Amino acid sequence: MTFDLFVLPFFLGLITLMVILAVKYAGWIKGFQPSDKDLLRQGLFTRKSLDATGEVLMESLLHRKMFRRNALLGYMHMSFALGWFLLIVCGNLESRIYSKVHLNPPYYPIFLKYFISDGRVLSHELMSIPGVFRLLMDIFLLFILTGLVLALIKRTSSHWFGLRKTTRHSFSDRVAITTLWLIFPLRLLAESFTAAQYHHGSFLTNNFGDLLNSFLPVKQLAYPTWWAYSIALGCFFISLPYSRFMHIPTEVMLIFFRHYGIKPALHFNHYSNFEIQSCPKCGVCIDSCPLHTNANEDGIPPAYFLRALKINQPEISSTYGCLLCGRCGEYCPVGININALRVSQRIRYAKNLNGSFTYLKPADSQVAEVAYFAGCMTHLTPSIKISMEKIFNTAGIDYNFIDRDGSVCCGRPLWMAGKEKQARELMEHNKKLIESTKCKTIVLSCPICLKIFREDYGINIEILHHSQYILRLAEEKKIDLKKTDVQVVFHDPCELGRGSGIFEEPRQLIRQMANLVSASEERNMSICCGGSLGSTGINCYQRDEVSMLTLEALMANNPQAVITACPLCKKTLQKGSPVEVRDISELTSSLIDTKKISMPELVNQEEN
Amino acid sequence: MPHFGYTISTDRQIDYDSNDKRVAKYLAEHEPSFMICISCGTCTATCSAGVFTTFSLREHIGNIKRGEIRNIKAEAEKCMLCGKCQLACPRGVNTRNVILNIQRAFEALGL
Amino acid sequence: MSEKKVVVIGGGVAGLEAASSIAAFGVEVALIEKDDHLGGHVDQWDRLFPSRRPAKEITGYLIERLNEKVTVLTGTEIQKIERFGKNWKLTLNDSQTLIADALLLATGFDLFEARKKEEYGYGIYDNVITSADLEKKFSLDGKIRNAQGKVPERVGFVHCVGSRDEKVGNLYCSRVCCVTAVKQAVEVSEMIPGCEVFCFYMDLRMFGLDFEALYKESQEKWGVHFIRGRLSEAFENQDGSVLVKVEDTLAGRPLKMKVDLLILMSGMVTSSGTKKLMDLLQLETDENSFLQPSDRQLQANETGIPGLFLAGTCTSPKSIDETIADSRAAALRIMEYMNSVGSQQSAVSSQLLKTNDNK
Amino acid sequence: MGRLYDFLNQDIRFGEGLKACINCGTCTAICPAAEFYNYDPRILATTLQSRDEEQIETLLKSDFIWYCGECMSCKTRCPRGNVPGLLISVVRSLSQDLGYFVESEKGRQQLALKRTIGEWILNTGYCLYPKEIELESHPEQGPVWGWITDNLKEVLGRFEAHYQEEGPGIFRKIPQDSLDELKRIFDVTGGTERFEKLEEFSRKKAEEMGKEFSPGQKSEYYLHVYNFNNNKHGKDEH
Amino acid sequence: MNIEGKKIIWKEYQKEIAEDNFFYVRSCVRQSFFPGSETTFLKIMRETLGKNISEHPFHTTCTGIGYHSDIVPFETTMTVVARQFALMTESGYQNYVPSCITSFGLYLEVLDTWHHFPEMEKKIREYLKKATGKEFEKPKNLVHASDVIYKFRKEIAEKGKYRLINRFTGEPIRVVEHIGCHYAKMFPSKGVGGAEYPHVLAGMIEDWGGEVIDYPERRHCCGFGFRQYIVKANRGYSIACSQKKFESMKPYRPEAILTNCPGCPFFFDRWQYAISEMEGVTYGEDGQGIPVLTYEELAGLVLGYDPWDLGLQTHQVPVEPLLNKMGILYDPEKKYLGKNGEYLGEPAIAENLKFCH
Repeated sequence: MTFDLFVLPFFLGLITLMVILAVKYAGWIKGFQPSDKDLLRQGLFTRKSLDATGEVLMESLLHRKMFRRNALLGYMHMSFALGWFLLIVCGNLESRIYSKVHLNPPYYPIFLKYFISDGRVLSHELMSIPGVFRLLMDIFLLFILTGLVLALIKRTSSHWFGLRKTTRHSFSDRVAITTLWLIFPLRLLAESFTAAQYHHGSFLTNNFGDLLNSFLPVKQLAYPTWWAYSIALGCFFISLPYSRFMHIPTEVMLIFFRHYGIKPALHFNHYSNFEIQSCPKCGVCIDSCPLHTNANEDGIPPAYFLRALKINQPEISSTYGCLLCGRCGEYCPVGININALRVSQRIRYAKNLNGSFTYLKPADSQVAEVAYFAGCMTHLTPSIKISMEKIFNTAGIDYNFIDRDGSVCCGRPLWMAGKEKQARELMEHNKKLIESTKCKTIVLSCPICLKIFREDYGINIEILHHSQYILRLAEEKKIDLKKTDVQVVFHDPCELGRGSGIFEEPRQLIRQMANLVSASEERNMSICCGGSLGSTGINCYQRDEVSMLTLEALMANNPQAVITACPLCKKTLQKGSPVEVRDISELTSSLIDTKKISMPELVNQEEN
Repeated sequence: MPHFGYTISTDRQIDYDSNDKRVAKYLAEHEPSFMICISCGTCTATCSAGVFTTFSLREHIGNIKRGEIRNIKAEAEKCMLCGKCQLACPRGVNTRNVILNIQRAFEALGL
Repeated sequence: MSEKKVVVIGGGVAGLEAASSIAAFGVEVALIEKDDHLGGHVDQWDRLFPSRRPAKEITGYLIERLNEKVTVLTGTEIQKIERFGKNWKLTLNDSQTLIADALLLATGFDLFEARKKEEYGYGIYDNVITSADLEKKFSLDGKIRNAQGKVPERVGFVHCVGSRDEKVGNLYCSRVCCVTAVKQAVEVSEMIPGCEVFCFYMDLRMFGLDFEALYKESQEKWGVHFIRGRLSEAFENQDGSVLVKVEDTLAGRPLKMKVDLLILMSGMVTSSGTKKLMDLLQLETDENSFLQPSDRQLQANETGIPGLFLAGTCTSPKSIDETIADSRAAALRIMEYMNSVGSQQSAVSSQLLKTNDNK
Repeated sequence: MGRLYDFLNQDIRFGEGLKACINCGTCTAICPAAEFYNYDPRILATTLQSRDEEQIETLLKSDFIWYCGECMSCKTRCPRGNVPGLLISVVRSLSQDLGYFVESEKGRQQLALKRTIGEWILNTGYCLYPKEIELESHPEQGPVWGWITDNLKEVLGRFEAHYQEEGPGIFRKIPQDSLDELKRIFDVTGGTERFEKLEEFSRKKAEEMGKEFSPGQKSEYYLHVYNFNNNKHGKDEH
Repeated sequence: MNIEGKKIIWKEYQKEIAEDNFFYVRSCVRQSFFPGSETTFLKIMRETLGKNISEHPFHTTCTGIGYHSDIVPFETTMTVVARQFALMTESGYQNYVPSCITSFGLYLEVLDTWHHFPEMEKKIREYLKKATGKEFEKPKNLVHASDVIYKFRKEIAEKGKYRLINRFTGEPIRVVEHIGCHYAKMFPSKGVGGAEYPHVLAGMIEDWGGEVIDYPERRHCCGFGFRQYIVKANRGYSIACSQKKFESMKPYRPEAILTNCPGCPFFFDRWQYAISEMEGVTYGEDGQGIPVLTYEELAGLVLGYDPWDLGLQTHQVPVEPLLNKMGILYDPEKKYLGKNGEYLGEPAIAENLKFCH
């Protein structure tokens, strides 16, 4: 016997799922920008696909990133993904033993235990091939069931999984998750009921079957349970594309696309769908977000934002509230480029908000080796300007302070506010100004400028942050620095660290001048100072709260001073910091001269 | 009618009762910190756009509160959103969002 | 020293605090008040800045603290004050006399008579009232209506009425009006949801610790508007509402608006009681016609006349806490004086005191 | 203290008009000129108070000082006893003495005032004279005025006037020696000098502007200053 | 509005007004535009009130308009004023009564200046001596002509034939009063009733049976502004000021405007015409204008003088509606007659300013 009516719900469900996915994906891919399509074509039959497969195994099945975050959470997700995967693979192999053919209808392996319960003789000894398979199948089933138990616990006490908060579910989510959770218990029951009669299961199903047999009419119950099992599967498949579980197939696609080098564009496009749909709503990001303080409230974190993006327009508040600090990106197991999506949404909102800088008169400046662009924020922290000039002069650099008399904004704030078009006006202005200096290197004090200079200005001149530049001067012995015995901690500015991948240079530089102690959250995990220009939606009190979180992390090893490399971070952290906050350039300039600097002088140096 | 050779001058007095306060209302709802401005002028003093134009956030906030919104839409477009004013403001007014919401107000009210 | 006696003139906050402070040293005190109730202006007020606590809390507390050493003479006027040896002889309206070793003037202030600012039309326009009138409305039933019985949709507060104004001869700042206006603005906003409240000010003098916070609350929580400009004139519209003209100095343009109720923040002026005693004792006043202490920093309670002391708002506008501190200081000075008197034989200089010829 | 400020300060009305301004805006709030012109008596007071020579010079050369109508409403109310209306008189005098008045459209009009009021005063003893008020230059006067001026002697005659005759009464002829006294007063008190300056500076300006300049009320320059308005003096003027 | 409050203020602002023996000085503007008024004033003073009032043929303009147009220096003006005082002194008078508010204000300013700066008075005396050989004494009593009428308003009412009562309805006639800015705004204590609630005209209206209309822009300047009217290019300001007042008084449906200043009645009269021409807007009943009167004209009407002897025919805004309401008998035929009864023709009737007998 190889067919029974009850397989239909599963079978139809499976087909529907396949069709829906095919249609969706095909449509999206069709809509890719030509350049992305090329990447896809070129990448398809190269090593990239292999690497992608590898990542799929590591992430989609083993959930490596999850494990790193929290073993229990990782195990839970793995048990479902890997367990079910193995169940399917093994099931197929096993089914061939009985069908004697290589190709079985897709439902055959799923309901194998029903179809082979026809009294045919089966070898019982474990050492036999069928025996091994039976054992394995029971193990895998158990493996999944343990995950299921954890999932149930997670609902009630998520903190065990390193999550303070967990996502809430939409309707389709609820349908999908309930059916998903029903699938494996039902399989257990169905197989056990059947095994109770034929003992063609293994340690789990056989024994559980006997147990049930002792007080239940297993003969009568078996058949309906197989129906239930099939229906559960069918429902799950049909609800999947409309539920969070859409992330399972989509993430796989995304991993491949990423390996082919496809990147999210500034404006929403069809590729964005893969990013948006890949979110499993695992909720890890919620904890990473320094702005998410209210567990009961949907807010800024990606899990909420992306869900809103799937079903409707997200609120202005969650779109513009975000600091764009990028910390959630570091947590995200799927590696969704959330900042890009957030900015795309802002662009959508800002499409009618104009800006006009026709009042800017084209500027040019004298020729020099190095062009120094302080930036708006630096102009509010004059001691950084002064320090930089001192450093340049001591090192005898031929430099030109091109925005000495006030800056034209670099454009990054407008860019982050979704006013990319207007930003370009300012960028053009500054670009001309810089090119007029014919410089070989541009030094920037503000990481916000740095980010947009490097990514979007499109000037092929070396662009350095002052922390990198000063380090170079030190290494080239153009300046010599005194080492003090001060304990300092380094605060990674978002745009410098996560934003531009500059973590080490400032640290190397600081180590030449002071003892660097670590913060409880640092490098790519560091928390935003709270001042970020990425957010316009939040008020000053919310910003203060973020600063407090950051300072808490920074104070972990009782430093005597906080060193940062961003005028905005400095100004923001100063407000609540128990110890002095200084920019790395100020530290340098205070230690650049030959006389030994003692603690008090260092700490008491005032901004003028 | 004889040719007079002059026309009756228009009143430049702020007529609060007949002015349009919808933009002010919109801002009070969408960016409440708009209300706590004390017109100290720090924002205007530090303004990047102010270096090149007569743009003054202090004045604009005041005028919006009085319903004097004739040139506000065009003025708001001069802002670079650089954020200096926000750091300088002694009252913690969310100045950048004030600007964005001025623009949104005009969009929303179709002015 | 128990037979020593101090007469305190004025039963307001200053007088009450001084009386109980002196009595606490076991000295007999006679507290003279022209009205028939104690507590002065504060007793007429509803709530106090910045905490908005009931005013009665203050006066109640002060009155309670008067012990048996204090004889309270309410409804009592002073007819005559003469020097009597080193002492003072007071003749009261019921022609009874008091002998005192020391005399403390705590005769307080009067509210500036708002009708003197004719252009604001107090006493002419039905919907122009003073801050004191508003407090009465508050304590009456808290229902704010204008003369036409309408719930005001817009209320205006005019700062510096009778203060900082040479047109009425008062060049000084009355200190407490700014924060009182903000307090009342908050209360009005609280009582009438949706009511637009405006303060017309020249400078906001939020000198107290919590005043700035109240100011911020008024803007942040209640949306009170502040227009920097001194009201130039008010006029009554046909519907009884008040048309005000002011320059929005921060916009640099004249502004006119209609308000349903206009509240004038009357400042402090020398009280009639103080003036009367100035005549009786021929005391000197400063250019603002407040009583002139020997030295506003170092001898703020002394007069240069042995046994004659000053406390509270008769020397300058003060807030309640300042008044209380000032009265305690005065009490201390009086005790010092009474301990040293006898040893100290300073003849009273005649140019300072002209009522001592009968000696 | 600078030169211009000293000049201003020599005028007794300056000290009367400017104690210390607290920028309260009481004056501006009831100033008719501030309602219809880009004018603000408060700014006048603070600018003078600043004692900034540059600012004061700009002021003296600007239209700003010519907007005031000298109704003196500001005097009634200022809490510091300042009188912007009086200050205007002082700065206008200086602007005319230094020839700055010709630098602004409104300032240049002083010539028209001298050629009308000024000359009427000296020639007739009246600061305005009915037969000089023509409908062409005063269209608002209306038909009745036209009727009056057509029959001036008869109409005025009805009110016991001695129109252009000896003796008291309406528009009597003021005797020549009274007019001579008036002229001498102008001579000794600087009135005549003021008139000459107005003429001289205006003549120079007319040359500069390439406009024909001659006595009376018909020359190109006169008609220009009397009639021209660039409509940039108030709120969104057409 | 609480009239009692005003009464308190009126009590505080009463000033000394001489009983008799006045030295009268004419106004340039009023002679031109309200030629009947000053004649009427003298007539009332002499005939009705039997006062001794003298005018001097040699007096000239005070140069006030020149001074406030800033073409005449302060010293010059003060000396001209001194000359007027000298004429008074020569004629043996001490009670100086100017017909013009600009002059009145100017005299007060001059006397005040001399009070604060005696050296300036000395200087001016020297100037006057040098220029004219004249010397002078300062007036003992300096009041405006309207103050005098105010002082005798009750007598005028008693002797009057007519009252400000609408004979059709029996209601008091609603009158708006407008005080010249320089009457009290510069020196509130020198004005009857002070600067904020002047009583000088209100008192006449009340005692002559009318109802005083108070309206938001009552204190607003008429818009003369000296150079602002005299120079054509500036008249937009002048007319705008008057228009503002008309718009503000309109809802109160005033039936007449009473003034004590030379310029103001002229502007209210002519600007009503100009506005009707420019914008087709009128402010009186059914398309007519609001009649504008000087206090002498009104006093004359109350006393029953012939409207045409008062010079009401010289108004651009017809006054007939008011005459009709007051029940004054007048002969339309005589309106346009000259000195010797000859017919002088009639002015064209304004297009938009309705005119009905």
